Amino acid sequence: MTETLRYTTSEMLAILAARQLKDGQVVFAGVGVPLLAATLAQRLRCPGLTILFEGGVIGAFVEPGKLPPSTNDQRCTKRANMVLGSAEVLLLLQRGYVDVGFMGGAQIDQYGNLNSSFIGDPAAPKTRLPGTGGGNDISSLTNMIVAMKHEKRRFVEKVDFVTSPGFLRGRRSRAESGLVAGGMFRVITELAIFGFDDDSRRMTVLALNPGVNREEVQDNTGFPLDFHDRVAVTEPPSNHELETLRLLDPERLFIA
Amino acid sequence: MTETLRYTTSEMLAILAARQLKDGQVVFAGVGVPLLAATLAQRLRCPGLTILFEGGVIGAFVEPGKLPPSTNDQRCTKRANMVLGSAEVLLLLQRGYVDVGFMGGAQIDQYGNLNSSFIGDPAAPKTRLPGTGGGNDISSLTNMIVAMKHEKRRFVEKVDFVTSPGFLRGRRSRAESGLVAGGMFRVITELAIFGFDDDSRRMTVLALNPGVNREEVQDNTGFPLDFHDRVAVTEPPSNHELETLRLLDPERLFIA
Amino acid sequence: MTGYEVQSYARLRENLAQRDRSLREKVMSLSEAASFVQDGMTVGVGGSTMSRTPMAMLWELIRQSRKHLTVARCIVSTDGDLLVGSGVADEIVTSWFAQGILWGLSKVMRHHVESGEKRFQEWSHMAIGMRFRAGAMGVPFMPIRSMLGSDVLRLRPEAKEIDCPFTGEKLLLVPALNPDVALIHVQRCDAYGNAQIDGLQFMDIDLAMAANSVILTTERIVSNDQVRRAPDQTKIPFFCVDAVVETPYGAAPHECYGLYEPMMRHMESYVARVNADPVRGMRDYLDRYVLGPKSWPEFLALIGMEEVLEATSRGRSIYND
Amino acid sequence: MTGYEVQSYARLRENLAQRDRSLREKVMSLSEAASFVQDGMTVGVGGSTMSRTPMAMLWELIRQSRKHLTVARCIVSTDGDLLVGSGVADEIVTSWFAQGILWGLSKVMRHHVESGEKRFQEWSHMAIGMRFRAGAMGVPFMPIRSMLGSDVLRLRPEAKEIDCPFTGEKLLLVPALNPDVALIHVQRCDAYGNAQIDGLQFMDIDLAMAANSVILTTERIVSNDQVRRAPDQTKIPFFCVDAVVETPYGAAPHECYGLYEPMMRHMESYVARVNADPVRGMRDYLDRYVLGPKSWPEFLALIGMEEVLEATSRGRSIYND
Repeated sequence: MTETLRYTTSEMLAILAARQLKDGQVVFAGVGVPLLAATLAQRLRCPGLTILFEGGVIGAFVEPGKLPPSTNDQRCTKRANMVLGSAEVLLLLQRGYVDVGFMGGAQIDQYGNLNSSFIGDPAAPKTRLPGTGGGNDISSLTNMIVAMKHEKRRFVEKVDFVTSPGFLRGRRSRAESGLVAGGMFRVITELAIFGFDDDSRRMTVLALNPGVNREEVQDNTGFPLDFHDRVAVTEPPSNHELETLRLLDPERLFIA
Repeated sequence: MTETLRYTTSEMLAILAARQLKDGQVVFAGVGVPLLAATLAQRLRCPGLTILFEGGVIGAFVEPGKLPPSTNDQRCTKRANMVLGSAEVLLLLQRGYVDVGFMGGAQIDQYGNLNSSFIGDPAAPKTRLPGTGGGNDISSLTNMIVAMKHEKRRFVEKVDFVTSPGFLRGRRSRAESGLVAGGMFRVITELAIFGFDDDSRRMTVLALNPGVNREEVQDNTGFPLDFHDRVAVTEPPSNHELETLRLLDPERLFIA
Repeated sequence: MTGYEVQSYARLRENLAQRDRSLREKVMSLSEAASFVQDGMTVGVGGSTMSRTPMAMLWELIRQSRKHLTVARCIVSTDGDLLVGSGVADEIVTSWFAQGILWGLSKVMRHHVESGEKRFQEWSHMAIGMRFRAGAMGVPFMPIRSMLGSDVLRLRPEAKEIDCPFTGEKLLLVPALNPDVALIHVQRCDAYGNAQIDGLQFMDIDLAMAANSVILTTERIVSNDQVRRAPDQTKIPFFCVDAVVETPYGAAPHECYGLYEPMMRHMESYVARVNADPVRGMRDYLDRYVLGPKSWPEFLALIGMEEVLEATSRGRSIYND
Repeated sequence: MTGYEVQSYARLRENLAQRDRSLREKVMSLSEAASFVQDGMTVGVGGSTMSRTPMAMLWELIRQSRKHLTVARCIVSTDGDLLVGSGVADEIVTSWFAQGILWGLSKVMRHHVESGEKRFQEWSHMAIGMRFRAGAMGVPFMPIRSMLGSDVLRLRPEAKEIDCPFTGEKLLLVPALNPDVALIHVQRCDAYGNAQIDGLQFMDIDLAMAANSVILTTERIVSNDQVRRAPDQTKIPFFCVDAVVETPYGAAPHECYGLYEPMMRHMESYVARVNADPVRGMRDYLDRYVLGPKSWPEFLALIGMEEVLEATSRGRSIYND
């Protein structure tokens, strides 16, 4: 590998996630890798992409080197198209204006359910986590892309607590519970890209990252993985992708 | 009578209505006599009175000679404390921020129900009237003062159509229908001032206007009136009241 | 008559998923924008009474002789007259329908509604607002505490009384209203449709979010750069707007906050004409003022430069102190 | 724990009828305003995360050692730490409770909540907003389409699932939240309490309308005359405000839109201190920064002039372009 093609896990996640977005989409993004990925997509291929923040921002304009540290502070509003109440921006998800919700994850299971509330028994938790924030609303109301580190303890058969619903217990259980729109679309890790089977709704390997084999993915996953009929191998980050990304975060706040 | 003490019916209604308001109240007012009366009360005795308009105005400041022609045009907002959505200003009634609703009336019955929708059978009306506007919301959600001309055809036993609920069929029928707050408080005409009996909820004469006797009121009313145990006689408009009122409407748009 | 049914969530989502919500310019002419409104649709109209009425858009719909529209607006004045009198609308969904406080009863409304030929569907003012709000929020209903016990409710089987599952109190659930198209006039917006509204908002924000498409007419088009300098002044976001039409004096002869007040001499001559004869009077008015002019500026010229300037100086005076 | 029960409409109306809603001046000191907050009350807190947190008011409540409060806020950061760590609050009703994205998990929250000594009542972010909105609208609930099927809902029996009477769809009804008191920090208001809020509004308008009383802290008090010149910029009307306290830098060390960004060095030293030892570290912090200073300006002096000025220049920079 040449110097320019070395990259960090975060850079890899941001670049692969960016490739999942389409021009013209409205994306509800968390800070960090999700925001970087959405902004990267905007710069590379999707000039008509719109980014929403939970704090109450529509069409934020992220300036290189001035990434907002959270979705609820004033930096998120710089050069935005609209600033509105935080209930209002979440209601846009419910009304249906948002195409993709994009966030990180702490613990995920085979049906794409996310846990950010409790490690262990909720009644007597080993760890009380920060909770859902807007995560439950986003994952209940639109199509989700999650970018997260791939560790066995994070990829479990059943999450300790369903904070943000994926496909719940699989099959039609999500729709039957009243969640008629949205669902987990893609999970992106440093090892692979995952989708969810249209019937079983179980996590399925769609593509392996360069230099990663099936065993490696399975060994780092706490449940038996399905593999797509034709598992692709993802193109590594290009020079152009890496350079554009690094321009956005010169201090390497989120891509280190 | 001296020159200064001659007055029109509208002047009489405005002045008697103004006397019904208390300092510090929040009053939801229609244009015309209601607005004049509320503004007059503000000038004479109630500096802390707040006037709301249906168009979306809080704490309007009415300048003498610049009375707004309707509650939905920009003149209503001149020097107001707040301008907000029209649903929002109506929701203030529902939340309970408003003490008094104040409007005119076309047809009223013995229980203080108002009709501004249909003359005759709603299925095949003799006249289709303009409808409720905010009238139904105001009369459903707060205490009402109505100022109107006293004619037999306007004071009927049962209105053709209950557009704005008074006490419906009397007794507890208003509360039982789900309207737990508010109700008709006073009706003011050129002949008398009416309240509503605490039990029967029928219209009751509280006070006769100067020079008016019981027969005259009854003769102009389409149902048998109750009279309070001690029917008072209203003080005629004072010089000060008339002068202040006439300053507010120098072109006599509403007091003619 | 979509105005009657609550649309299923799946259908609402599907409609929205189909819309192009990308950041794109969408400036077009009145006649192009009119193509978003098709016969039989339910149309939500912004503003209220004589304020920020999207009059130029309604004028264009009459010129293109749309038919069988159901039109919903919180309070309707002479705009309602024109819609039923011209034959464009079959039904008006509103809380109040007259020619304006100053003139009272509309002979045009009476003629068409009392004959049963047109319908006037009456809700309370707040109920109309809550129907738009439910539509804007993507839920099938809003709970309210008015209309209960009245005959207004008796004529509205579309609403449902319930006992509150939390308090046992009686409540009314009013059904979401998601118009096929919303017509809204604003003081300014950019080419993408980010709109700023000065002064009275009425129900326009909920209406814009509720509708399945939105046509903005605007007094002027400003740069997106200007919008981004004060993002907390944007009231309607670009992605719920499908067409932007720059139409100065687009609410005439009604008012537009801070720019012009109603053109009263024109309004008075209109009222005198149609109340004298709601059919021939209306036909004459439409021939002369709607079908006659070749363009909106020509219609304004018929109102007359002097009256337009007077209305403008009254309108701007709100900012004089 | 009022936060749990939906208040009856009769009770809500009664509470409001008792309040003095007249146009009157209500400027007072932090300590006077604190008297509106009594032990055991449910308190709604404005702003979100590290933005427009009414920190000076919370600081005063800790100094006056209020007890057994239930505190509701859309997203809670170090303000939540201080409320549970100081013993002022028994329960936090929120959607997210950490020290801020940059620092993640709060050791203070973990220590007090995992031991069962304090409670963290979790709702989705939108659900918190709809609970305030229902309270603001004077209705017992709002319908929403999130939380369904999740364990977040399983732990919230206060919410009720229904089948929609219009569409048959599953919906969740979240109960109105009408706090006894709301604490809100704004950029400016007049002596009557007419408040203007720049930039991010969060849920403050609904919170103000929902609460049974409202304490405003404000960066500055402007004349009512200035408010009346731009009435469409008023976000909270005077009659739902009970106290106005002029408190420059009243959100420090958090940010106030357009005026100052978070004071990060102070935040980082706080986080290091309490995460090293959530009990002794918190006690030390409170002794030095909350109980120690004689006044709010003295607390600001402890943050340090240099950091305050830096935060100010970053805060104002939002308007530099």
